[in-house]
Amino acid sequence: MDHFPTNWGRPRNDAFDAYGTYPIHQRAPVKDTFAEGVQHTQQPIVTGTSVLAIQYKDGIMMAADNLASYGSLARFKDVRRLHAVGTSTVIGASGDMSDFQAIQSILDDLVTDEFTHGDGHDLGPAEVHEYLSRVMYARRSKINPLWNSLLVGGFRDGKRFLGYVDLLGTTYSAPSIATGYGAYIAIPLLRAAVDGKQDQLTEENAKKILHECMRVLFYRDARSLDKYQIATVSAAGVTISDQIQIETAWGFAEGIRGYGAQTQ
Amino acid sequence: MPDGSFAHPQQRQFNPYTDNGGTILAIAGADFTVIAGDTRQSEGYSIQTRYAPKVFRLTDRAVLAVNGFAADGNMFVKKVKQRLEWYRHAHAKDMPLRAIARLIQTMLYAQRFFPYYVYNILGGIEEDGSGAVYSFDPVGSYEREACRAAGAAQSLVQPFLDNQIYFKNQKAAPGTSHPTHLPLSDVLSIVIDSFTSATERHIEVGDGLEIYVVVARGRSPQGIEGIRGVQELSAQPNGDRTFILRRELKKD
Amino acid sequence: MDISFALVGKGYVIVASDTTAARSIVKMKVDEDKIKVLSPHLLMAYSGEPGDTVQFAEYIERNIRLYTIRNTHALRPPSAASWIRRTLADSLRSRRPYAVNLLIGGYDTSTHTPHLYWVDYLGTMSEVPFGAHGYGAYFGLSLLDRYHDPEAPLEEGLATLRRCLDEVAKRLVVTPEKYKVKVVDKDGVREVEI
Amino acid sequence: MSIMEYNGGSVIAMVGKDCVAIASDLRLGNQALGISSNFQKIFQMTDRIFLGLPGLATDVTTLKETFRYRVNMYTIKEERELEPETFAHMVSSALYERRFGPYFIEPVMCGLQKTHTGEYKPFIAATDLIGCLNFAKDFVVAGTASTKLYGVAEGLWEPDLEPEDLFETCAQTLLNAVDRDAYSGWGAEVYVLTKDKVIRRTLKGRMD
Amino acid sequence: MNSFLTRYSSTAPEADIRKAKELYGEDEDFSEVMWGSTGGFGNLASGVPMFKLPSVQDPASFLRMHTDDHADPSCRIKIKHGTTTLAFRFQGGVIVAVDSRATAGSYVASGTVKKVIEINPYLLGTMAGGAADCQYWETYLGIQCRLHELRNRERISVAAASKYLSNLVYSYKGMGLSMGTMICGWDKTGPAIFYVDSDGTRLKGDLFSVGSGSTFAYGVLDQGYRWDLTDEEAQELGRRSIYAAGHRDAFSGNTVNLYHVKQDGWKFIGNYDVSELHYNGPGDVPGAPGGGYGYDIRVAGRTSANPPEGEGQA
Amino acid sequence: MATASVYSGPGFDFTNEVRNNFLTERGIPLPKATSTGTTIVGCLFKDGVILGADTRATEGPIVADKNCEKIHYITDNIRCCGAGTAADTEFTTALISSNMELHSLSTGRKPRVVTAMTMLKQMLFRYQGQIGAALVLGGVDVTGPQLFTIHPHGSTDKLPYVTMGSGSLAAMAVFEAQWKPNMERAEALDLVCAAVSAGIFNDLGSGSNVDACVITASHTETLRNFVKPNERVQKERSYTFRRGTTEWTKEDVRALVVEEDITHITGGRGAEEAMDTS
Repeated sequence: MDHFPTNWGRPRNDAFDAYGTYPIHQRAPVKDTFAEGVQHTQQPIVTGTSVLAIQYKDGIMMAADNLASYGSLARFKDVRRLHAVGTSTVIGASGDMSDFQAIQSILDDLVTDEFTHGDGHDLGPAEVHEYLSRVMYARRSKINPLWNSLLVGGFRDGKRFLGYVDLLGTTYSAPSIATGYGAYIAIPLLRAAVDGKQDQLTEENAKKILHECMRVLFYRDARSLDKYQIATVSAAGVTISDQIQIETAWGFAEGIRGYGAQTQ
Repeated sequence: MPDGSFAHPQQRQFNPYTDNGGTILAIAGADFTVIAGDTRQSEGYSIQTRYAPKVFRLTDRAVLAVNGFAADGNMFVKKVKQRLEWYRHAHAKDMPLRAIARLIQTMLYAQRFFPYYVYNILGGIEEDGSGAVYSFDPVGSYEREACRAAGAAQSLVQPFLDNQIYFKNQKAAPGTSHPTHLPLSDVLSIVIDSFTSATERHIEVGDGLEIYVVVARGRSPQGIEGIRGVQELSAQPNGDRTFILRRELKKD
Repeated sequence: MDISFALVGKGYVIVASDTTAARSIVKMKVDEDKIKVLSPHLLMAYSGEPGDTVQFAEYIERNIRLYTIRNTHALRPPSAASWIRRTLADSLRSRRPYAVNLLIGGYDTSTHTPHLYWVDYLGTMSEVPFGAHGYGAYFGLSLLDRYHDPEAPLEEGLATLRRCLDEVAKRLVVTPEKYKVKVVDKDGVREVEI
Repeated sequence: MSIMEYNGGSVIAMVGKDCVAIASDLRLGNQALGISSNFQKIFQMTDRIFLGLPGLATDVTTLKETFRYRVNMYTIKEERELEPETFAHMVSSALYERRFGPYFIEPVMCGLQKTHTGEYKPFIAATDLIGCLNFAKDFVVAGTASTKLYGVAEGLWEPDLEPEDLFETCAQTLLNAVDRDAYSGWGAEVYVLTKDKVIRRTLKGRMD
Repeated sequence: MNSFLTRYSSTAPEADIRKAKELYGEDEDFSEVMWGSTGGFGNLASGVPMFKLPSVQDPASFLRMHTDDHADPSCRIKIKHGTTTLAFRFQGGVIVAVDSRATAGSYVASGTVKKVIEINPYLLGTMAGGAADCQYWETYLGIQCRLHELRNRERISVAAASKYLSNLVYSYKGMGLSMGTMICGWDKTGPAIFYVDSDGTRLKGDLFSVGSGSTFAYGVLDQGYRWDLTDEEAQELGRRSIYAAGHRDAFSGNTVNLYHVKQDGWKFIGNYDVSELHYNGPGDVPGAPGGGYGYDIRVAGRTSANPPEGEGQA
Repeated sequence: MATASVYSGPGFDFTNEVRNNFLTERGIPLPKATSTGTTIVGCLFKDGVILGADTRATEGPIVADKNCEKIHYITDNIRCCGAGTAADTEFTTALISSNMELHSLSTGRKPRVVTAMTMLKQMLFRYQGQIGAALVLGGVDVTGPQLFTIHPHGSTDKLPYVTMGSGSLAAMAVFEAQWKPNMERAEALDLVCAAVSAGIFNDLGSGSNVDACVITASHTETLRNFVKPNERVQKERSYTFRRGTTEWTKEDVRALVVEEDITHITGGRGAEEAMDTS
């Protein structure tokens, strides 16, 4: 411990060796013998980009494109990043796809277990969200996170639910949520279109808004794809659409020559 | 002087913490306590949500505000509530405020080597009917105070409260002295002005304001019912009463 | 590990500095004078990076002397201190900065006022009633807050200094054994035994 | 420990009704150790311009001298009095000249600006350490206690304060802010500048 | 055998709990006692407290990375520190004096910290270093001292109490605890002071000062200290020494808390505002000379200028 | 002494560099220059260019200036929005503005936007990104409306709608969703406002008011504080203090009005006449 007056009480002190006893003075760090052998996900490998979700009049709607990237390589072009859990919940994932698949199997187990209890209870979106937040937080606390940002949405007992949970266990709810680049690019559009109007928004309009955002994301997010799916959860249950194609226009570039002084 | 040269090489790796901004404060009066927090949750330069409560009602006479890393905070509140529930089952009564304060200390200190990144302020009514505020650092050192601000804008708000609540650096007019406790209406205006000021100057504060007011049993709620946007949370009006007051803050 | 103290009293300034010249864990010399007499009424105690200290002190000494020769009058303490500070601050912007801490004590013969300036290696200057450099400051300053008197006669001033040196001897891990003490007053500079 | 905290110190300037106030603490520290409780950081540049220099103390002295020199040169060359706004730009360009080797000072300026009608208009400004000007209508702050000063000033400041009220508001803001800052404090002084006089008061601030 | 089976079966209810634990990673194991009267204070009741460590290779440097505001001022978890505390023995017992400031980085987090922890009516502990470390461990020590009394039908000696604390914190050496405390009290052997810190050092002595402002306190304390001080003189010395540190050290100050330990236990003498001490002194208390402690107050109007007689007026 | 000279040479002064490195070596970290988050945008419309900016300047998480000006004057028909290190944008645009003026004086022609763009990119490239200015440059000249962005390292971009700063993604989303070629003035102005507002309300680095500037071939219109969506609400109470609240120990008052009594001593005729002749 460093006893120099002005350094008193600071946590750094253990690194100080006033008496030149190194290496004895340093206690061996408390370390698991097998620590070296245990590999934790320290960075995501195969990743999915943004997921968008909004509330609307009859429930919630969620959209995610079908791309899984391997670094800058557009590796898999038909992954499904929206996943139904039970009968009233859907989750969407950005981040590491293998971690997401692990989460899918955990949740599927959970739903099965819940069903086999046969007590008439089933899991709604709020319960799934709570469960996922506990799982994600616990993995974070083990410094072995599941490298995802997840959106959980659903509709049950006449109530909409939309929540977010990420690799740190951070959670929140809002009328419109987006992960990844969507949080920067789509959120301004979604907040303008949805927040405060969620009780008036029809399914059609909600779809249109999400479609517009997915298009903007495709224009600006280099890890995105022009094919996406929409999940809708309402009193009618969960439906996940087929792939939707985004039509794009690049006509504005017609008149532009070069990037500076060039005119022809 | 220490240069850290004996430190082990440090790996830059997964960082289990983040900062979600926001500010909380609590002020104790003679027979009431006001606990407030803004509702913005942010990360970096992004607003995650405009409504994430930071202030939680624990018992009829205890309210806890948490600030810092939202995941730690939410999980911590859940655990505190769980312990209080157990206590209720074992003793058939609510845990008194000062015991909750000590409970929070031990719970925070249990994570001494992997701290919760949370700043807690506990406010409520003591068993003798007086208002009390307990403030905690992330590893559990705590003290009872009359007012305390914590979180992103703590250094903006706290000196203002020192001046307005404790009358620091103010000489009383000749022949008078400063009041020890301010009436509820004054405290509420100071709280609201603290937050509007903090919103002006701190980017992580804004969107909404939630103010909890706990009034001791049998004391008059001093006209709080008349204020715009007040809602009573307490079930029976003859016990300790809790009110919640919501205000909008700037959203930029 | 240099230690220097200085304090002002009624019509005088006492400047004290230890006399150790150390290299790493070795004492090379125990009677080194680390207080330069710059002019008949000006003293400067210096400490800091070995080498820099002496080089800087001699540079200052010669230039103050040059000024005196050119103008027949010595610089008064405030002007001298200001010039020394400026030199130090400018040197800091050069390729080889001097890392020297100074205590400049002088007696202004025209206003009959003693002056003491505390200057650190960055060129920070402040006029103080008493000052210290080195680890001695951590023990001596509070003591001087308690015992120093600007109107104390010389014997009392020396006794106060004695207290500081005793305290350092008592509490500091590596204590210098000898100090050189110089006094400047209306009669000029002289060394005193302590 | 940032270099701005090495010596400590804070300054605030506020606008009132036809008057301005500028206030600073008086501490000179060497990190945690207090050296002097009478280290001025506010300097009068002309009759109606004050300059506050919180930051590294050696640069306080150097810049004080530099600006005194520049102001004098300006006055001699132009044969007219320097206006506060001109002075602000002088400070700004002097600092930006050292963009890649800055002085560790965040100057705060205040003064009374002569208008075309011969009236005096309050003027305050501050720059960061490389000279980015910030003209404010209410108050400007700088130094180790700047966040605290922002908070208190935002709460206490009101428009159109009379000189005596401005003194109270400015003094209360400074005192309460520096009490929450370890590196500022040790007494304080306030200057209130009106069109016909300068009032300087040394405050009875906390000495710890 | 049964327990073995349940441990590895995948259908029993235990399996559900086990699986949930794996996923949730519940860090505390709650025992039955927690449901009972200790409700919530489980880790104090179950003997040696258990602490969760982050599962990284080097927990100590992990902790330092996130909590050391000296090396990295932008570190988020700022733990309160900075202090001046002192205690000395003299013919009339033990004087304990402390300041009340806690800083987090350069922010003065609190000016009203109680840095003397009243372990029991005969024992005091002071607090320097990590505020939480001292509060928690000295509270814990208080519990152990009480248990000692109940077991042995006599008060614990100061030596034993300090040894207990020393052993406790020594077992956490190198993990980032930061604590420097003086355990002061009166037992069968008379007044005693022990200095204990998180290195595991434990020293018996007559006079100690600990914390960031300790050198300044020593400066005044050493000069005024004698064994045969009267009670009033001793109290004044303690007050004045903490004032001196509060004045010079940026991380100490606000108020002085003064305690006096005598044969019949400790007594709280008073709380004095440092600024008030500076300008006006402690007021009407025995032993105080009157007037402010501050240098500029003490020497107001005095000057070092030494004009020759008769010329001064000119 | 060289350091105090008012006749210092052009360009930056590096004399403190040595000292500052010396301080760094002693383990004292140097403060980083204040860098501001911002939303700045520009877009082409039928008759010209519209530039937009928010008005918040920040120092870390603290708002240093609630209503600063980020649209800088280059020439009458050219304006430049700045994001990044505040002082750098300020001084870089001021420098180029002067150079543009000199250039148009020496060539006798109305300045062109590409000239300003080239000057800016060459200057920023010379400093290799050390000058942290991210700029949106727009104007109308003989070649028609022009809009560029210039990055701190000197790379440029030419597009019909551009954004920069920490709120650039939010603003760009609005443009991507709603921009059309050949918009009318009012429509384009609304779009610019919507884009800047997206930054103001969704990016913490941006805030307060919307500034805009409409440049057409004939006219440049500056719309300072065009929209003010973030006015502070009335405070709940007044915080003036009773006079005499603050204790002070010493007071000096210096009068700036010098009162002089002028006494005419002579006043004889002869003296006046003598004066007249001189």
